[in-house]
Amino acid sequence: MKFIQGNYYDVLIEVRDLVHLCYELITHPLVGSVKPNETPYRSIILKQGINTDLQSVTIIENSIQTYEKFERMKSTPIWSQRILEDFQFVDLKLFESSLDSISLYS
Amino acid sequence: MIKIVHYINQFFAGIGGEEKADFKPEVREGIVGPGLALKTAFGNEAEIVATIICGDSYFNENLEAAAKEILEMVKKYSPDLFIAGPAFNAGRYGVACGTICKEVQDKLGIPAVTGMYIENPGADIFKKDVYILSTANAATGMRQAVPAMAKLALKLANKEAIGTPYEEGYIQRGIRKNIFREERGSKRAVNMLVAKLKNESFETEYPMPDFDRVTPNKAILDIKKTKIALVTSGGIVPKHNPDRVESSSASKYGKYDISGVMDLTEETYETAHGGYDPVYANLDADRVLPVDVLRDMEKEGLIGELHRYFYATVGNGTSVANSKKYAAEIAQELIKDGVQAVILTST
Amino acid sequence: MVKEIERAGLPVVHICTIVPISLTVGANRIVPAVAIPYPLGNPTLSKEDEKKLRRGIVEKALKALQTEVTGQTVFEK
Amino acid sequence: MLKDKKVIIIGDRDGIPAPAIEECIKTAGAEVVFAATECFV
Amino acid sequence: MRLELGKVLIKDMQFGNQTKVENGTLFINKEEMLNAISGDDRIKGIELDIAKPGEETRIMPVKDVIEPRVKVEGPGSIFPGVLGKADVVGSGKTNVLKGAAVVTTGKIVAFQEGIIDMSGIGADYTPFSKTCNLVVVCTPTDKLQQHEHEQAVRFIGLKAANYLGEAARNVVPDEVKVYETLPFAESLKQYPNLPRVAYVYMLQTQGLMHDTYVYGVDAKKIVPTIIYPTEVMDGAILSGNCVSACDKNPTFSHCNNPVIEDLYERHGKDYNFVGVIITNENVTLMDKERSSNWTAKLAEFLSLDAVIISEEGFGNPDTDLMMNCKKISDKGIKTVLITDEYAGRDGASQSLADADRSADAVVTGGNANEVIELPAMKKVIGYLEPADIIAGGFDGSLRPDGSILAELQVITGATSEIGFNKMSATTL
Amino acid sequence: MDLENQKRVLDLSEKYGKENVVVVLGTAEAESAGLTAETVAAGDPTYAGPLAGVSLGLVVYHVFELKDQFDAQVYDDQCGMMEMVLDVDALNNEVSSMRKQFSKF
Repeated sequence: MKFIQGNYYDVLIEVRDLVHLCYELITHPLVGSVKPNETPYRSIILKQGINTDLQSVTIIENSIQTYEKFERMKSTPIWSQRILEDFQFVDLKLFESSLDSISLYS
Repeated sequence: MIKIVHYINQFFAGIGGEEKADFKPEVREGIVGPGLALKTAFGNEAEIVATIICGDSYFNENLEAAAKEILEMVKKYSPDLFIAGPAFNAGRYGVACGTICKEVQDKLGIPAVTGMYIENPGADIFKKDVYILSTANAATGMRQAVPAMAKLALKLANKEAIGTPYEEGYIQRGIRKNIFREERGSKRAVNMLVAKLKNESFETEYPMPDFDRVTPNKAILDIKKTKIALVTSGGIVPKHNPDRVESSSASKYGKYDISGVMDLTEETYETAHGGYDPVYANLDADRVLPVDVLRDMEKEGLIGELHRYFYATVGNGTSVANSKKYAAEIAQELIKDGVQAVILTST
Repeated sequence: MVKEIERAGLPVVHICTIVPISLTVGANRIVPAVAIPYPLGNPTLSKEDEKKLRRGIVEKALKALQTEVTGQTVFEK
Repeated sequence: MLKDKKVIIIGDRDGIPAPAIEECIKTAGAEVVFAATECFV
Repeated sequence: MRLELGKVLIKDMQFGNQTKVENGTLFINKEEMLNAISGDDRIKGIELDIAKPGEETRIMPVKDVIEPRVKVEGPGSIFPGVLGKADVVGSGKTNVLKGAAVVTTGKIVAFQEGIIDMSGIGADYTPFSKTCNLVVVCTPTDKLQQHEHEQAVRFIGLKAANYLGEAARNVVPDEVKVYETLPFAESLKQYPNLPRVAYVYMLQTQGLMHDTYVYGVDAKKIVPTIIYPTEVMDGAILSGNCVSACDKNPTFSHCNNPVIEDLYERHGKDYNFVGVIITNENVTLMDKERSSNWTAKLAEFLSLDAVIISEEGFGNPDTDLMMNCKKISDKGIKTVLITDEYAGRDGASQSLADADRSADAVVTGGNANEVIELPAMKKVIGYLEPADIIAGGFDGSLRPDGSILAELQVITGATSEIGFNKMSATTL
Repeated sequence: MDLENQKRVLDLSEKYGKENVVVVLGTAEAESAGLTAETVAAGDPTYAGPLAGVSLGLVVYHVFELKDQFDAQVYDDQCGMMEMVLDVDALNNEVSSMRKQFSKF
């Protein structure tokens, strides 16, 4: 479990670096329909592998591009505490849903 | 009446060909060269108040200064419309037309139009930003190009709605625009399905990004006599990055002499790539660009020769247009230097 | 990039980590590499072994250059 | 048609070059005032 | 499986003494209806309002839109596994209040989107400006957890549609349409020479506010499976997806899935429409791989010649869409995709987060990022303040005069990925 | 058409009078024959040269059109070979059509 002090983008970049060090994506970085220029929160699950996972690389690179596309249009606003909490909550719920899915086969 | 400033190169101004391509920007009151044809096409609706002439080499070699200078000239006339070219298949003229049109549009807020042959490198670079009328590949297409350009230009000046590339004749800009079609989406999908089943033609509404392919070149017959060059998109550069190749969104590439270099070491080379953890490449750049191994093989006579220069860009964030342009330039130089095969490494 | 060099008439071999990306960008002769931060190396190996590994990949690349291909071909590990 | 006219010849390196046309024109009683061979490629 | 769909055409909606249909008008007894749908102690109060086509009314933030239907004959009830038993539906007779809809609204989280304008330019983009809408506004009790809130509103909406649907039980429909799909073996015998096609129906299944239910089961817990098209018309698939307004499929759209309707149109003429494969859009890559493997396997199992694949949502489902497309194409089965685009406000960015060469026949519902200006409306049902923070809105979106400048994203159903609309996009 | 040559054509037609000047072409391709004919009769269609926007209206022929005017033996020696190779009809048509449209003399 690694907490990245920063925003959605910082998490994506950290994940990309991990992917390049042979970590494998378990969850899709763009999970959920909340757009990357809205929520400052993002949880992504990875697993250590032996070789670079090609699919993970493609997906994380595309995700970063998608993030950049949205951020170019309009950057993430400075939200009020109440909204931030809601974004946290949705991220948590999506994260829990990921954990649920993983526990199905591990 | 709509006031127009027209931009042309030294050739169309009747000043001369390649030998005069270093001609510096100059403004002339009224019409010069192809402006005559535009005048006929515009009739009484618009008037060319000034023509700016600039040599193609001058423009491309002094891109920023030339653009600035020309922008000032345009500003003086405060026109309603700016037209450049048409440039047909003249590459540097095309780049000049595209650059200056974009500048005029962005900085002065004046609508601009140019014309080019679809394979003109300027078309690829600027089609997103500027309306580029699709023309023939040579000046003999002037007669067809000018009326269409004039029509499109007038529409822009009058702020009329611009139709599709097919209707207006401009080069597809790659911009997605919402439209309403005759049938609802599900019906269109069923129609497409039936067409596909019957092997009839259909048109996808969203073409996938370019999957353009190139036919492979012939294999090397005698590798022992072959001059091989190294190219990398992994951003390997001499220590401290003398050319300032950018860590991402590369706007240039580096060309580095490795004659006498047997091994890339931590002290001498590093990576400028921003897309991956640079520690390993910085410790030993051979991990990205295998100079050490190729030198050994050169010594052992397993390859003919390692080319004395290697080329480096960073892959990530580089625009397709830029990377195409660099690669084309690099390839030309390599061929000129007698290189017969290339090893390209990417991270 | 690899495509433009090929288009200009030079046979080119692409050594890269992410084969699918290489396929997407249109390389014709593809040799898979080790990992992104070190496509032609492996820091966990000794210097000698690492160089041996690198030489192996380069040899495969040279072989690829000497092999006639008609379409995109991956020269597997 | 050509008699007593001043003729300008634009020959073509890949077609009929100017000197060849000039030879012909002379037999028609016209004066060649300029002859050039272009390369149209 | 054979379903007779009886359409009771509704042209007007009014509150009245008795809930009934008379001459194309749906009268609603407000008291009775409130009684029928309340009872959830998580909800403090429910208000009902009516919004009709052409009125200067804005509904926001919209959670779901549901069409009132009633099972007149045959097994099961509407919304099986949720309001009734999990009986297999899709046969017999079902009546529909065509032209009426229930719209639920609520501020479940602070950044909610979903706008339906009943007139003006915004009305052109949403299919739900053409229906008479009974709007249900629920006020939650204090400190109600968001997922509890979401669930409560979802159920109240279904109950409301169910209640109104009952009004059509004993009405002779204005129009009856029969849809029939035979068991697979019989269907092959019926049209031995026609190519076999199916519909691959992708459902958003990612977690809170991103879920879809099949017979009451959270669809992220299913593996891809085959269902009869008519099951969908009886409410077998329900939406719990209320994030992406423009390209989610509200329950209304599931029941009226236009791909199913249009595939039936040419069934038996140009092809044999053998059934629907439902699949999900999951959060983990392994799930994505598994589900796409299964859809491709089922497509092969049914010896299909071609499929239409529809997507739901944005971003990671692009990966599911491309995986499905590629794996099905690799089996030699032809594919047509329906998606929408996020090409940026200027339309110049890459539209999808994934791409594959095999995706050579794509229908698009348009660019969700295109900006639109929605005029002020006289009446707002729901809450106007979220305009600033809804997806696709931005600082200053909501102007002092009540008009809204926002991306098409905010409009419910604007870029439908099951092809509900005529909107599309083209390359300029 | 070559910019230098355009200039010469312009100068010579002023010197001798446009009505006295005839241009004879030896062009191999119909398209370039037409363009050259158009240049000297109607003005430079590429608008790059001195004849841009200048309609001289000169009379212009392709050399093949004038076959009858020449000594047969000389013509045969000089042009006979190319006459067999090139598309004479297309060339003659192209040039004569330009002449009919734009020549003023």
